[in-house]
Amino acid sequence: MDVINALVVLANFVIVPGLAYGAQLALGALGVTLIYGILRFSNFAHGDTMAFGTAITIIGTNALIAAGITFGPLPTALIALPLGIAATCLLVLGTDWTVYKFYRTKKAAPVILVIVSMGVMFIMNGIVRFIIGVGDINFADGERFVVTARGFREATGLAEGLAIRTTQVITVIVALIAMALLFWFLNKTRTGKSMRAFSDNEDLALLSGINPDWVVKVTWMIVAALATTAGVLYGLDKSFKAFTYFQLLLPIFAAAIVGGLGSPLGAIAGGFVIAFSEVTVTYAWKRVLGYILPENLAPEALVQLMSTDYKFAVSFAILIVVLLFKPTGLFKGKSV
Amino acid sequence: QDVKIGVVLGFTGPLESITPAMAAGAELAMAEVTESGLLLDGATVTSVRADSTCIDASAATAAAERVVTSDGVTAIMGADCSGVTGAILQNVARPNGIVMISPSATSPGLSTAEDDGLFFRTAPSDARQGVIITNILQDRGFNNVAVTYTNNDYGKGLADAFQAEFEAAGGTVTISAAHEDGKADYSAEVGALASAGGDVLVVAGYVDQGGSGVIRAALDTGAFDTFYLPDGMVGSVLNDRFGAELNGTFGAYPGTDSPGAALFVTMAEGAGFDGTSAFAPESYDAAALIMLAMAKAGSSNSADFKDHVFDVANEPGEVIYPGELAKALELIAAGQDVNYEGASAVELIGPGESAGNYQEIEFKDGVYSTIGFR
Amino acid sequence: MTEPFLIGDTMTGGYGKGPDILHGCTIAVERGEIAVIVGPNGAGKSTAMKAVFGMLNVNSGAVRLDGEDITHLTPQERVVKGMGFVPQTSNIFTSMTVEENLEMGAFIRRDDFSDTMAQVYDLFPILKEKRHQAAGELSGGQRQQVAVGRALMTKPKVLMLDEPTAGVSPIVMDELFDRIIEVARTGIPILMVEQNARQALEIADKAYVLVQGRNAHTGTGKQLLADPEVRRSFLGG
Amino acid sequence: MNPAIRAPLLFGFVAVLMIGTGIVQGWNSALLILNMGLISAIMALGVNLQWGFAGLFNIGVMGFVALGGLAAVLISTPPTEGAWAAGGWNIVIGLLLGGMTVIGAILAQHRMALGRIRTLTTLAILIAGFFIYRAVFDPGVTAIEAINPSVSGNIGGLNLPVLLSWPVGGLLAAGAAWIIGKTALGLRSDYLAIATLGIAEIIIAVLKNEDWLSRGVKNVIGLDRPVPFEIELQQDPTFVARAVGLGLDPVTASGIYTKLAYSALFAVVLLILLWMAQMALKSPWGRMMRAIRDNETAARAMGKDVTARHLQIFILGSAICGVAGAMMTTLDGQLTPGSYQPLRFTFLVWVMVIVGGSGNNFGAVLGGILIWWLWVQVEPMGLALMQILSSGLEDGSALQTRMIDAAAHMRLLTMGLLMLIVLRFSPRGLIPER
Amino acid sequence: MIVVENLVKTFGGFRAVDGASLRIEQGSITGLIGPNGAGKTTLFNVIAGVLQPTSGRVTMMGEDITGLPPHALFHKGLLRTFQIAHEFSSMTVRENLMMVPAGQSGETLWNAWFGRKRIADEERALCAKADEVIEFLTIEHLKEERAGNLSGGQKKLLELGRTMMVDAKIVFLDEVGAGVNRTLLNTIGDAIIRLNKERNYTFVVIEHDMDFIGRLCDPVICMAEGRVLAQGTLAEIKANEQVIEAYLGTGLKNKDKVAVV
Ligand SMILES: Nc1ncnc2c1ncn2[C@@H]1O[C@H](COP(=O)(O)OP(=O)(O)OP(=O)(O)O)[C@@H](O)[C@H]1O
Ligand SMILES: Nc1ncnc2c1ncn2[C@@H]1O[C@H](COP(=O)(O)OP(=O)(O)OP(=O)(O)O)[C@@H](O)[C@H]1O
Ligand SMILES: CC(C)C[C@H](N)C(=O)O
Ligand SMILES: [Mg+2]
Ligand SMILES: [Mg+2]
Repeated sequence: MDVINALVVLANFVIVPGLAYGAQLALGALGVTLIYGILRFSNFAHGDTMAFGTAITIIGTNALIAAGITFGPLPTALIALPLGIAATCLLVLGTDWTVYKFYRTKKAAPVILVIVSMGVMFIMNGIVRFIIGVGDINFADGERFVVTARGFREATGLAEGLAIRTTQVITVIVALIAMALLFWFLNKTRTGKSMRAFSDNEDLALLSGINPDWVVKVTWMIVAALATTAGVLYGLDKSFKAFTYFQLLLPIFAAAIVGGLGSPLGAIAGGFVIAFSEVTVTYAWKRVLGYILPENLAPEALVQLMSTDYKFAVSFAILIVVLLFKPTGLFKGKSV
Repeated sequence: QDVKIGVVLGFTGPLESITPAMAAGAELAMAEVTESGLLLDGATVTSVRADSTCIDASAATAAAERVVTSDGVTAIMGADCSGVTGAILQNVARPNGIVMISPSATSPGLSTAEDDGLFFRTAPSDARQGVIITNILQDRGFNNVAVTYTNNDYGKGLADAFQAEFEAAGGTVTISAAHEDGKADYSAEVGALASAGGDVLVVAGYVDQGGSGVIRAALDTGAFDTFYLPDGMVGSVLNDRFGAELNGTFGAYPGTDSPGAALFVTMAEGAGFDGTSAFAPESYDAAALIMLAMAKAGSSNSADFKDHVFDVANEPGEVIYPGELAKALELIAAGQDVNYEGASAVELIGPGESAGNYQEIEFKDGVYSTIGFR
Repeated sequence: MTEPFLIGDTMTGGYGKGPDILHGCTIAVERGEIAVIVGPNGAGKSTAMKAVFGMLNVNSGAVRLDGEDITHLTPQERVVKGMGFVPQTSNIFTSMTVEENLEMGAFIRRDDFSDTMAQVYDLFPILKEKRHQAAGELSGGQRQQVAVGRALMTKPKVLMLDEPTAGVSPIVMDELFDRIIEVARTGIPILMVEQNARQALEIADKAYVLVQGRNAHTGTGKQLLADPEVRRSFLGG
Repeated sequence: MNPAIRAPLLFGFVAVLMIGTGIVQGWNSALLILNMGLISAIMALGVNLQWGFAGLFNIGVMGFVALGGLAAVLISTPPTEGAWAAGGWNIVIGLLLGGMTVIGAILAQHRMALGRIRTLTTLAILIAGFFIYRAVFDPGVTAIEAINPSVSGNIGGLNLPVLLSWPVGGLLAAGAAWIIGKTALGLRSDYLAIATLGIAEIIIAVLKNEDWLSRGVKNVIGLDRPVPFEIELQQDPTFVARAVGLGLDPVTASGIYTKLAYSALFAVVLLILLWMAQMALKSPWGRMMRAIRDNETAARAMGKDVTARHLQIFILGSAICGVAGAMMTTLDGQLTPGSYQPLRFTFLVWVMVIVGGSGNNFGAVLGGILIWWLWVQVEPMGLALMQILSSGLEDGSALQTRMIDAAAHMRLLTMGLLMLIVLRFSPRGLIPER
Repeated sequence: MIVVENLVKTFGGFRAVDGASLRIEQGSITGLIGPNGAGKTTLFNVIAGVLQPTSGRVTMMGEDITGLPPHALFHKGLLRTFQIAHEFSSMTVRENLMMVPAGQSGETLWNAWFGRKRIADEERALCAKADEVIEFLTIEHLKEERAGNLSGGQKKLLELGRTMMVDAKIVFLDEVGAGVNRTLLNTIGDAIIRLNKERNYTFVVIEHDMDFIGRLCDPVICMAEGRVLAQGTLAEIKANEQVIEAYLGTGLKNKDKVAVV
């Protein structure tokens, strides 16, 4: 019984949150990695793209709810998601047309595109705040939990509870599906392969009759879909706030890079690496050990390797160690 | 004559969601005074907003310098975060001899900063709050608590002050873990907090920032269900965001049973912002103090009125509440003393900071309400 | 005389805003023929090929394909018109597998191209062995084979090759030339730049010597091979 | 445009901007912007050295800048009374033990034959070392942090002139860069970038959480200055007399005086560094660096020790950022670890380098000053933009209020817009490399 | 001069060099031929320190140089060119050459700041030398051109030119001839012979042009599938059945289809 309790504690505070957070990062990282893989730059505006898509979805959700349409136990936002994706598509395609295209045709160095994307980030930052403001917005409705901590305790009679949120489940599933689809798309379909060809050698792609404009458009549309989905799922699980979405950028980049830039599989792996290194290394084992060890050995202290103050430091340290052994990420990423 | 007052707050950055109400509070007071036409023979008061960014000391300094030298403000209402407040004080206010009243910088370190008598705050130092929290917890019989704080001078200062006080009073702090604001996920912090255990979780953070994130995660995982909420955590958004989930949670934030706070809320409603938003009342008071001191000195020059801030804020004199600035100006014009209470029961002590009256709140039926004063 | 199938007619032009590299240079190829361009390094051979393919601006002159003026089409539109090109450098997708490189060659084809692929593998057996390897990991000569194979996959109406035999071993070179002859004889004109000039001129129906962006000599392959001046200056004696 | 006239013209333009700011917004404002601009220019110079010269993608600038700031505290503040006695030695010895543990582990890795024994020994050294280190180190920390925590609670500094902290800040950053370079410089492009970013975050985490060192997030304020305080000047009768003689109000004059003194100090440092960078770039050393940037494999085959050169330039560039960091903390008069944000201290510096023109020292300097000017001035510009845009709207309409409310956020939007415009018209930066 | 013993280099499971053993005699011009993918370039890369061998040993004049980094080998007098040209694309042709010599005093920062007189003198000499090489390569008009803008063949020339900037002991040439005009290639051949005779350089030359090999090389080594297949004079090699089958072939089969004029 105690062992089960220990496992439940671990699941509740480490495994479930880690999985969910990892999947959230992974979804964001998929978008980043795709842009890097095909268009060959690190897109700093990704966090704000996510915020934009989410903002539009929130507006749609509010309209739906006002009209009395809901999605049963699932969050209404999922119905409004296509609207958000469509709007984000327009936004990123417009950005590409007005901004990025110029540098692409000029064959500007990747770092210029990175800086340009920072400019775009600043602008999107303003737009998002203009549309929806700066406050914290909670737009999750429907059934919040699949299992609540209390419900679990009552059902199992254990001392410890286990909570699983609906959004956590959805996020993990969506992330895995998105990764599989993207992997299949890039490696098996004609359009996908032409996208990889384009990213490899643009001139030669042209000579093979690949339409570069089309490749770029498809890339952005997929990115828009991924970014919006990621943003909405994250917002449903936690809450929406423009500033936080901007802050999400760093862990997302870390995930994409540690997994190997350009690799969908890597994005997923990277997301989980970052998430679990944040959650596990600073975990205090007191409670778990308290169940496992005999009474007299149960620890007084927290049994914590590092205080949570260092949670980012530790996750970055792990990232660096991974890179030292795998210099282009877990799944052999690209580098420009 | 046109008197200009700088409103230097973090309109962008981590506090961007509470600063609009703070600025609105300050500007409400200015509008009130302008309308009365009683300051310095009918002077108008205009606000000049500048962005402190809350975190970028250099940008904050440049912005403050600009409002002083370019816009010609004669006093500053701000800044918000203790870090930039210190920088502006040293690099702009002191060199230019400009009075600065911060509504929200609560770091204990600012009490001893050199200020040439130019710096005041309508918020209490966090050293005081540590005592209040200890008292409230122990009165309710909690002796075993966990603490999480936002990792800045406010959070850390408050957490340290509280822990020292609480332990001296015989309580146990099982863990004191920092959380960073604006981050994506707080599972790690909640994991550690849950493992350490405790009857109550003291959340020394911001309601619009990581503080809420930690509460959300703690509630969802069932790690804690009772929280103590210090000043930065009390805000009406809690009602919408958590509602009944927080029933039983309690806390305290600056305020008195003086009718000022309630008055202010109604006034704010009329002006179209939320008067209960954190530090909005303090902002109104900071601006009001500046203008009353000007009236008292008969000059909008900082060098002249800096010595009158204490006079108008404290006894003796007729008590002044929000919305009564015209009355106060009349009294001052008539040569009488005023004792500005304002929206947050201002009472300046020692180095020019609020004495720290707190109102205790508790959640019941999904909303919090004031249950007493300390 | 009727118009050749593909002709770059008195082309003048250069890279970007730089000076002109080509000065009134003409190259053309008839159906079923092999045309070879030779010349010193930096003469503008590759530049002429790129000009024909629309990869740089031609300030004056025209490019016509089957009588149609295509001077202003993008390279990609020329591909759709049936032109295939193997550039001299960076002519493979290094991060993609050999097979994917070949598939990309067939990108504009909607029909089943497995038989073409089988032919390419027949021609270059080593590629079949390495078909799941990233092309960037191949040896220099193997890469060259991939590049040519990619162009063959297009089933083009006209094929342009920039030094297809650079770095390939003698045996592969012979096979490649054999194959080029076969392809040409099926009616597909082939325009090719070669530094292995003697072997190339032997199979050329028409040959151009370019010097400093201008046509210096033109004739059949045999004629140029027989010209002592050409031999000495351009074919290494 | 001819680069020979382009650069002077652009610098002239920046001068006009500064003078314009002085006339419109007051000289104090203009000088304040100029001073931070000079510091930014130095940071940009450091980054340009790494990226423009050697192609090293370092986005850990923030960490080195922060280390410079730490130097300012450790050099200039007075030692905390009783801190050394209470726990200073524990900390020093603890740190030494920690360092020895790491060295021991590295030695074990190098000296022993590959195999399970090696792994076990290394692990044993690390684990034992960690506990010994904690056992010595922690009591020291506790003791020091207990000393009057609300105003000090840290070890304090050496009470030396703050100017000394500028070179020391450089050294501190160089030391960190050496360690980082030794471990991470093998990584390519964005992988190196994220590693350096990570290390910067680690440095900041240490600064934020090791209260004994520099009070952590509780900040150190009121640092010493290399120039007189304005108040002192205002109270100095000769100064006041002179100011009045010049027709200036003494308060304004004192501000201008101190700021000019800072400007002079910063300009000297900038000019020295610029001269050094310029000489280096134009020498065979610079040629070698460009060759390495262009093609490492070939440079290796041509006998150039790429690894050593990378390390060298990484250290140099980081040291320059460290110097700039110390200068900035000196100017601010305080160290606030919470204010070190990647956006501000890393990415903004990168924007400076790229907009200025990477690979070109003058470009970096120009970018540094210009972008900083923008960063400060976009705030009023954003507000103006919103006012202009909304002026056509009906007064008091919902959209208009919305726009004015959002004006603060137009600061970043304006910044982005201006950046994009600049990069549209000179995609390789304002003063491109050749 | 160089002895390679049982060298193996694997990529994943693939053995690109599979136990090759060979000797390169001091003062010789050794030809290295073999089918595409035989492992010639890989062998070069291992000897030159670009790749680490999986197993085996390389010695140079008795000294073990296995796995030394390229820059260290350069200082021992071992130079190489690249099959796929590795020019410094954003630098001018002249700079490409001037950066080659080792031990330039201007390559230390200290001198860059405080030894500028000395640098100027050295630079002048270097510049003259580079111009000589450029003239030899017949690309005078491109001195100031960015190397990235050169034609394919010109880049190969530049590769060769770099080896002429210093006094090497042994030079590995990886298909310098591919893409180079045959007339110029003859001149290059002459230069190689001259360097070999006058300065006693040892050369190892990978080439697929048998005329070129025939004119220059003795002995010739033929590799196949990562191993040495045959060794001897070119005549001997040409007569080797295995070599013909794997490498030389028997000429065009479609000769008859070529139009006769
Ligand atoms: N990085 C690599 N990964 C996997 N296989 C490789 C790699 N590099 C080379 N190979 C393989 O090793 C073999 C030998 O390659 P190498 O480049 O040495 O051939 P080579 O003899 O120089 O041929 P060529 O005459 O075509 O230049 C080839 O089959 C090639 O596919
Ligand atoms: N991208 C470019 N930009 C500017 N100039 C170029 C560029 N590419 C080539 N050139 C110049 O154009 C001239 C002709 O080059 P081109 O590549 O056409 O020569 P080529 O005849 O193909 O020579 P090779 O036989 O060496 O391949 C050369 O002098 C070269 O320097
Ligand atoms: C606005 C406030 C929440 C600021 C906080 N009290 C501080 O001192 O930083
Ligand atoms: Mg060519
Ligand atoms: Mg080879």
